[in-house]
Amino acid sequence: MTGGKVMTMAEAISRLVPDGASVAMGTCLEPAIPFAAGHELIRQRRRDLTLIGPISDGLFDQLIGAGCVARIRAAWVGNVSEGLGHCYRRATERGEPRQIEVCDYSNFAVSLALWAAAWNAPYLPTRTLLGSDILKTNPDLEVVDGAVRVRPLRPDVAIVHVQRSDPEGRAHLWGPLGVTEEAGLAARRIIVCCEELVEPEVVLSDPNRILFPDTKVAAVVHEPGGTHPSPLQGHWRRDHGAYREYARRSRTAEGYREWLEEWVLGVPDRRAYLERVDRERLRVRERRLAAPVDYGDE
Amino acid sequence: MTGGKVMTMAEAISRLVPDGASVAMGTCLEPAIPFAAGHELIRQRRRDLTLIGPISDGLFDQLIGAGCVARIRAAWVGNVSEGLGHCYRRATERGEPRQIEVCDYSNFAVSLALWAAAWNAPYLPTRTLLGSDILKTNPDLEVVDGAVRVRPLRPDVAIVHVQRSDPEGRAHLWGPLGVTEEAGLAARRIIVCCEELVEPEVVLSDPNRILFPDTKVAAVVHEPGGTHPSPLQGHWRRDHGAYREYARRSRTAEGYREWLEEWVLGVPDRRAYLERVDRERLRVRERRLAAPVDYGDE
Amino acid sequence: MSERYTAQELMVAAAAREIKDGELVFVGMRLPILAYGVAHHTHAPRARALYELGLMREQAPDAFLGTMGDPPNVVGALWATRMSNVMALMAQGEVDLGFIGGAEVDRFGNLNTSYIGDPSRPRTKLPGSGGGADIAILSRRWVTLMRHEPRRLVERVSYVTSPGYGDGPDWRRRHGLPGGGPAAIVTTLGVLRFPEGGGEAYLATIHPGHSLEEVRGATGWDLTVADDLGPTPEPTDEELAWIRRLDPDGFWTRADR
Amino acid sequence: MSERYTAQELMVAAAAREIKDGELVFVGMRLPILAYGVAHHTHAPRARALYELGLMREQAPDAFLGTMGDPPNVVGALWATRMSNVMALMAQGEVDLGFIGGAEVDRFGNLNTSYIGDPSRPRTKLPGSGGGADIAILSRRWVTLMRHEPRRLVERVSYVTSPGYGDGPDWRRRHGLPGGGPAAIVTTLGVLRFPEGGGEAYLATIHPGHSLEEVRGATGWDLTVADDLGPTPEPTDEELAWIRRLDPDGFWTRADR
Repeated sequence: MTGGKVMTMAEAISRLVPDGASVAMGTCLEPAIPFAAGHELIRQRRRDLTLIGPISDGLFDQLIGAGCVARIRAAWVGNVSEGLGHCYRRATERGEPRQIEVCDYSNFAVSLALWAAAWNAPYLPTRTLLGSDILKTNPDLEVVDGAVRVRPLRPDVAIVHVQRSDPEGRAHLWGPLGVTEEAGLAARRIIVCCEELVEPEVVLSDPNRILFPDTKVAAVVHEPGGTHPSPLQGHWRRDHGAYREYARRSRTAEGYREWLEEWVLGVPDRRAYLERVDRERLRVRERRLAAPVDYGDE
Repeated sequence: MTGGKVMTMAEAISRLVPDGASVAMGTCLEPAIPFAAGHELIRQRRRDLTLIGPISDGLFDQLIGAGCVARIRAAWVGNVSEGLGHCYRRATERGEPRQIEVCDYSNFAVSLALWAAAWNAPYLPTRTLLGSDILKTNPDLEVVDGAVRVRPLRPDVAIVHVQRSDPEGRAHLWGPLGVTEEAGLAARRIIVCCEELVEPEVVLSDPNRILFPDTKVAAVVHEPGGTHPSPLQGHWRRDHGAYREYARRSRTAEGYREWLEEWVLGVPDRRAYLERVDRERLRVRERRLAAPVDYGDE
Repeated sequence: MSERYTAQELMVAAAAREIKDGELVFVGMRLPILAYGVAHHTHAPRARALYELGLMREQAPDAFLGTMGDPPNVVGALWATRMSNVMALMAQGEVDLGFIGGAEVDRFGNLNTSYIGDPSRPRTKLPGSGGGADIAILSRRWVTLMRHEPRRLVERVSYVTSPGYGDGPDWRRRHGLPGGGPAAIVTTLGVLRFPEGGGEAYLATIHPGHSLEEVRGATGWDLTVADDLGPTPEPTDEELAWIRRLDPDGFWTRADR
Repeated sequence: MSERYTAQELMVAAAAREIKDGELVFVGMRLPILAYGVAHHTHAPRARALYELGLMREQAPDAFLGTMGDPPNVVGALWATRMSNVMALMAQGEVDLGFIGGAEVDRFGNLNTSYIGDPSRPRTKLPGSGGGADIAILSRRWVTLMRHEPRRLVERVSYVTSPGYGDGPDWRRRHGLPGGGPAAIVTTLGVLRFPEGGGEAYLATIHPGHSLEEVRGATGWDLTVADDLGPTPEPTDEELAWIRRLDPDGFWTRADR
């Protein structure tokens, strides 16, 4: 299926994510991370990005190591099962491969900042972060009258990976949603990566499951397996081994560069990447179908 | 099916909605209005309620006419297809059957007030309502630094009607959601009225469709047809004729009292009410099933 | 007045023409639902509708709708969600055009749908804002529909539920209202418009069968009239066919409504 | 140290016992996921879990979880939703107990998971707060787990990511923090607790095979010791069986982790 907003990942990244863009990714936290999009950003040597997200399980570390990133606006950057993000450490501790600016958040504060942008509110007040030094290392947080004011975060682009979408970007996502809905609403534009590209009838049969207005969606990329090594409900389990391997190899800058060459720069696209992964081990085989829902109207 | 939090409407209202309570209802706006719960509040002669909701298509007017209400916190009270709320007019214009206090909102402001309570924020700032006299007739709105501060609205009880729930109150609602999610999260307790009472497996098969945490749900009432004359996706069309009849009869206080006797005070419960309605005319017969969703994990 | 159509049918057709193809329209209660349907099926097939209860559509159902929440309005929706999400789009300035039902309007387009008389003991209690104030403040432009009577088109509304241009062109900017303000008032006698940049309403067209004197007599202020004042175009046969298909019993458009 | 179990297994069992039956537990990354599983399958079958990515459960899956987002954690969930919704419950004071992974903690229970050294050019950049600061500020009480080393248990953390009792018992109230503060620090050598009302951590129990001298030597401040200082109870056979069933390859609990 083509038409609508369907394009390749290379086209989507090339058209919609210029140097200097702010990009929200990894909005479901551990699952459904759009690694394929991140790797294409690296291949296209995008520079000076601002990365926005609650935690990033691996992806932000890879982009930092590749020199794509100028600024991090996140609550956590590392490797959830393995610990520290080694590229993140090298960049912040030694400026390698380049200096990056870090604006600290907590997870809740990231969500509130995105909701503030979604509702076009000047800020959202909250009691979380009271007493935390995060208030000192993020100029977009301010204590006034006993509450923390979280200023809006409006990503230029939100990149999400969903189980299915139609060519116009009506996207169905299930499993934990994290901050995906508010990231999409807050963003100027959305790139929808999907495991399955389906006919409009499929997604329109269940409009409550459509994530956000297709008016925000600028590109739909059919990219099966695009979340590896992160999991995707109904499709893929998490590849803990790949996370471990990345943590091990990225401990040194040389190791990271070899990993990058092997898994990103040396492969033309996601299809070629997946040929190197022992995917069958990770594939979800059992089906667990949700109970039917009837939208009958007459 | 019994067990869990299942009880009759009479029990739920008796146990969970005391005189003076603040109650959110009609949170989906025009559809899924819990009329059966409202009528039980009238039969139990509840007094001094604060009613919270965006618009109320008929229900708030009925409760006002019955003398149950001390205060309205809403954006709109009337009859969507017919116009004015005649009991609302008599109460505000002439204090009949009693004086009520009106705190004006816009729809968006109701939602923001509920989100403020859900997040336990001191207020939410917005630019909506700037320049509106609503700011003068609601003391919970204030302009500071060019933005309107909407203070939290925390209902004692939110009463919702959903297509299906299990005995613990894991509720599936589809169709327009209005402010239902934030009303449930903001409320101290929730009464779930359901068209179908189902086994836990049914609702747990689709956890993304569960509306709010069952920890908030204090009662589950199996009340098929409980939204009449408002519609319910997949089950009932709107009974425009019943709305018209109510508008016509409630134009005078006498007419309203006769209507009330005939449709509320003179019927013991919802089952008896429904026997008086030509229901088959309103029943949705065609099925429109949503595309299946696979939560497989291994 | 013609025997071809009712005043309500003319209003619906006039309201429908306010919708440009491809626009995102925030559709209020009652007549605007029908106006969006007519626009979609005639000149604006790509206009989209947002409904405050939590729906987005790119086509109108081929069915009668008593309210935006009637089940046929959900089938085929592009998004069924929460009110705050559709309000988010409007707060971001994404809504081109909103419709608000009016009870009382003044020369600057300020709408009152709350109280006639003292709010603490009103002479008439109207239903309230609903989403009206949100539309008036946040949409790029908006249109209201109402019966043309001197008690409805007044010099100054006693209560501003949904602000128009306040007391003049600069008022919205001074008070920080993000949206553009009212574009038109479609009445039972004519269509009033506002000058570029806002200000006082003027009579742009008169519905066929009515006179300027009649309109002036039914307006509660000294009405300015467009230099090129002309007649409101009649509903086309196609528009009337769609109005009658979407409202077969004349629920909204019978002469006695 | 015993040959029956690893230090990590003892920590998981000790953390699991912090969960009381029926409580609502905000489960952080890594070891706490396993601790909740053990608690659910042993003494706290009705304890519920909230996960920041948007899940509520009342039972732990009978499966290995590398992260809270692994697919088995979604199947059987009572709620799969947005992060802001689960944070809402915590902001309302509904969360009895939260778990936070720690890198550096001080005598008042303040946690640093952000920067060792000057934040503008840190000696070590740690991953950051995640949901840690939210848990520390909003939950009724919280527990952290970490390796017991002098560089980790320090007199004063240089950066407070997740506030404990600040500089003493009254600090949280003065700064308006709604939650109750830290209840325990579970380390590789013992369990530290805090006095009622907050304040300075004291050593409550020592893990079997370790001495007070060893604990004191591995602590960066002059450690107060409970009058009734005793040994940390060993993991029971049932607890160990569940730990090994839920972590069959020792991903979290091998001795070299």
